[in-house]
Amino acid sequence: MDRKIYLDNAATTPVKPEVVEAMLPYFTERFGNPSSVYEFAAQNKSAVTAARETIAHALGAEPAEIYFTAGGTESDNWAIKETAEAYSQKGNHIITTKIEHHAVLHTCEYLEKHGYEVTYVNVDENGVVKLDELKKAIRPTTILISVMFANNEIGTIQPIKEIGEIAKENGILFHTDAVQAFGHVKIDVNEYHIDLLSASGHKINGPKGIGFLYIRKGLKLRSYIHGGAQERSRRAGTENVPAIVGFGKAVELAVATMDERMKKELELRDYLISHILAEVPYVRLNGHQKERLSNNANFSFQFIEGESLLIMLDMENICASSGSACTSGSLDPSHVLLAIGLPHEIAHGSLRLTLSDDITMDEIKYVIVKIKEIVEKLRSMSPLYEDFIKRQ
Amino acid sequence: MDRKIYLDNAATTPVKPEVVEAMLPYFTERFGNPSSVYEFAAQNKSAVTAARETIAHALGAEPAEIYFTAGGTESDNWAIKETAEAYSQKGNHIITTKIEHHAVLHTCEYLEKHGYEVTYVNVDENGVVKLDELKKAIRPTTILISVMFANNEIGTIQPIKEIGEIAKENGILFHTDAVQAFGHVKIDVNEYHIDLLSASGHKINGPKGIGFLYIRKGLKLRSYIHGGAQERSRRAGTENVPAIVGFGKAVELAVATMDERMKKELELRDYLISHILAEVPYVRLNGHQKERLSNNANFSFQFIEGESLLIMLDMENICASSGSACTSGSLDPSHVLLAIGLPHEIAHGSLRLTLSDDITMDEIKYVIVKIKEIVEKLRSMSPLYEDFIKRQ
Amino acid sequence: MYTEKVMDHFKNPRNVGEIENASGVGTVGNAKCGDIMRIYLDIDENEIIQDVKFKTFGCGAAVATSSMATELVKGKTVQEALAVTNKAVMEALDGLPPVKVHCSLLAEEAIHAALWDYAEKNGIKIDGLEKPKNDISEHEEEEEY
Ligand SMILES: Cc1ncc(COP(=O)(O)O)c(C=O)c1O
Ligand SMILES: Cc1ncc(COP(=O)(O)O)c(C=O)c1O
Ligand code: FES
Ligand code: FES
Repeated sequence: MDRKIYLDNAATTPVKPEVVEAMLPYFTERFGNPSSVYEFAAQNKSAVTAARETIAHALGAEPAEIYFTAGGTESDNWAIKETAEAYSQKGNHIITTKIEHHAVLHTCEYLEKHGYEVTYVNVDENGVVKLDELKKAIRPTTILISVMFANNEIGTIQPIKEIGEIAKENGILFHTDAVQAFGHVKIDVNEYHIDLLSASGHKINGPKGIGFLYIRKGLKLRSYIHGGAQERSRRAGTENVPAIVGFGKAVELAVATMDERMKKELELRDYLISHILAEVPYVRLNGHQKERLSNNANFSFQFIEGESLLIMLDMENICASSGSACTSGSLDPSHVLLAIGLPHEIAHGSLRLTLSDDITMDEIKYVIVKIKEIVEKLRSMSPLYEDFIKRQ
Repeated sequence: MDRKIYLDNAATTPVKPEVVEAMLPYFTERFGNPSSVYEFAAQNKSAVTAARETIAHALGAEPAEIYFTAGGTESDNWAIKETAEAYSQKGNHIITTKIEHHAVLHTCEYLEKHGYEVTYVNVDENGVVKLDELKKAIRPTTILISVMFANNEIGTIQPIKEIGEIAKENGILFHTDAVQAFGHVKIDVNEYHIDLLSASGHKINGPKGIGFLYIRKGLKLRSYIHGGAQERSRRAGTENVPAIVGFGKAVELAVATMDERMKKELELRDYLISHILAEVPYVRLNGHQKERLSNNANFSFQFIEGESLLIMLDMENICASSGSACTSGSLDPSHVLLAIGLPHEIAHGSLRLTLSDDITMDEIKYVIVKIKEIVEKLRSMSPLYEDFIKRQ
Repeated sequence: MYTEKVMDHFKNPRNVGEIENASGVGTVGNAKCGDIMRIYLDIDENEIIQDVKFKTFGCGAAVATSSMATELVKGKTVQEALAVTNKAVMEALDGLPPVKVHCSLLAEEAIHAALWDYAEKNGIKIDGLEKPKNDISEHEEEEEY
């Protein structure tokens, strides 16, 4: 294949040309600070308002409940740390899961060093949070439940509505890291009883460096980034107008194409999954079979190691990942794969392929062929495989 | 004038076409997550490295001491809050000034609610921090001195080298908010004994939503935004590659043109100042006459109110500001103008004109004429002017 | 930020100026934003406002609301003028941004202050008119989330 086959859309996505188009005037011409008095810049306020409305609409929220941030990570930090701070009178206990993104996990660990208590609920072998365990974890001092909408590695979609109901019945705030789900799955913050929701632009063909936090009206949490009076005095810093406009455009497109996109992705994904499972021995699919993102496939190939696999795929023009991109600095196997019960050596041989509707069936077929070849080659080099074969 | 005369470059600046050019490929083609294994995205790492080097070079710093953030505000929050946290064993006292940007002031106020003590040192009538007061404020528990390099409203440049020396002699860390100075004034972090420095892209014809914090090697402070392992595990969140590349380009251009730009701006600014002071009665220049940013002029016109003045200037195609843009949601007169000793009603009639080298002398002459006309008109409507004239 | 009507009244404020020997003069301010408004009324023996002028040290909204308020009371009786509320002024201007609502209170209060001055000078009592405050800022409340 001449064309690069990009199968790492969970890490980041290309900005759509229409989105770049929408952003461009805001760099050089409509560059003004929207807080200014003069008309030329004040107009930018309406561009920001329009983006906010598009986003609010996509969530069944009100525009005044959307606060722009610099990305999903900042939104997660804000939601969790400032809920902890604002509701510390009520209690110091937070419930989350073992498979959250590091933006949530490391934030919770930070809070643990500062007098908070955190319960990390287990997930089952499909990566679905154990609701009975979650319920049992609730204490009178529990102030927040934070469960991601869909997992970035294995794609499992959580029973968000049920969790929202549990939170609501117990008078506990509910945050969901929807960075992987927003724009890919239909979300209604009221139906799902979501109080706080994080999302990020670059996961849905929007720009990097922009995200938002949905904060339900009436919640007491205050600023995380202190300074000027932007975002109704709740998030300081000169508004990133081009990125906000681009984010709005990306959401508009994502919403408009969602059904069609999901249909196409599902077809490709299911073909990929069924063929890999059928044609490659000693492989397993990670994540839930049905309750998973339409673009996510995650396999563990026994006896081989992920990074080698990735490099060989790259040599065939296929971009994929093993675990989440931002942890690839680390040597530890993915905490998500360990949480669904994989032993270390199997977790190490994992491959995440995250599709887009830009991919063709021919490309998927090519990918299947290449994976088979590469897995075979790596196994022929693997002492683990040798031992296994000898034990047969 | 047909052309809009943009005199609010301290609020934000247009992105230079060369900068947009440099960013563009990173939206749609080179969009990959730099933490990925595959070549196509790993290349982005070198683009980020190059920008980091350009910036480090401009400060006399090492690339590993530059950490990208989402802007000046985040950098200020990070520097101050995490120094407070990291050095809380040593003490709980911070020294800053009365004329800092809200990103510093509100951060300090936040810390005051959390057990820290903050001394807000006074400035003199020119807006220069009182060094004797600063020295006297030092306690054994002082862990940080935070003084802005140049003020965003009145343009006064602080005696940063002296302050750095005071900090060093006393074993106290020194942070400077250089958002207004970086790219406009020569800065050397070693010569000035700066330990932490905040800057922002959009003040120097770079993109919005990107900034950095310089952290001197060896300092203990940790992450403010927790999550993935980006920025050597000190600042989480997918790298905003296009903005980082754009920031790098903007710094490159700012450094290359600095001398010439300052020369041109000085000429325009000094013409503007001398003519306004000579031709308009009951006016004063705010900020230091010499130790000020080359592009800043700030006047107070007695008996008139700033917003009306701004709207009338806007009607003549002149974009200016009164106080800092991000506080224009507030009704209070600028804390900076109050700190240099202006009474409320005079602080209210202030006008900030911040030039660029894009402005011509003809435009400056036009601006002077218009200011004279408008001030006259507003005074004819002012009950305060009426009273003043009657009292004569 | 402002509506076309506000901008129109700001660009071409009606009734700017002073009235010599006015029947009533009222000056009010908002200590919080520092703005000041003064209204002059010329009231004839039938209690009809023959002429009205204003001066304002204030923001765009303050100038526009003073201008509109003078329009609304001109030619009216004292009682009719008393009924001109800040809401009426805002509506006549097609609305104001939330942070600028207080500026329209300034106009209402300045008219009341001028009427009070008129009543005091003439030793009469105007039904429904209370002694105006010099500083209207205590009306205001914090923004809620
Ligand atoms: C589930 C999840 N949460 C949070 C993040 C962080 O988002 P960002 O990199 O935009 O800060 C990511 C992606 O990196 C993610 O997949
Ligand atoms: C001195 C100073 N510090 C901090 C900031 C905040 O920077 P940013 O808006 O990029 O977050 C600004 C500008 O708004 C500033 O002028
Ligand atoms: S042998 Fe290379 S990461 Fe362990
Ligand atoms: S801001 Fe005070 S009168 Fe408008």
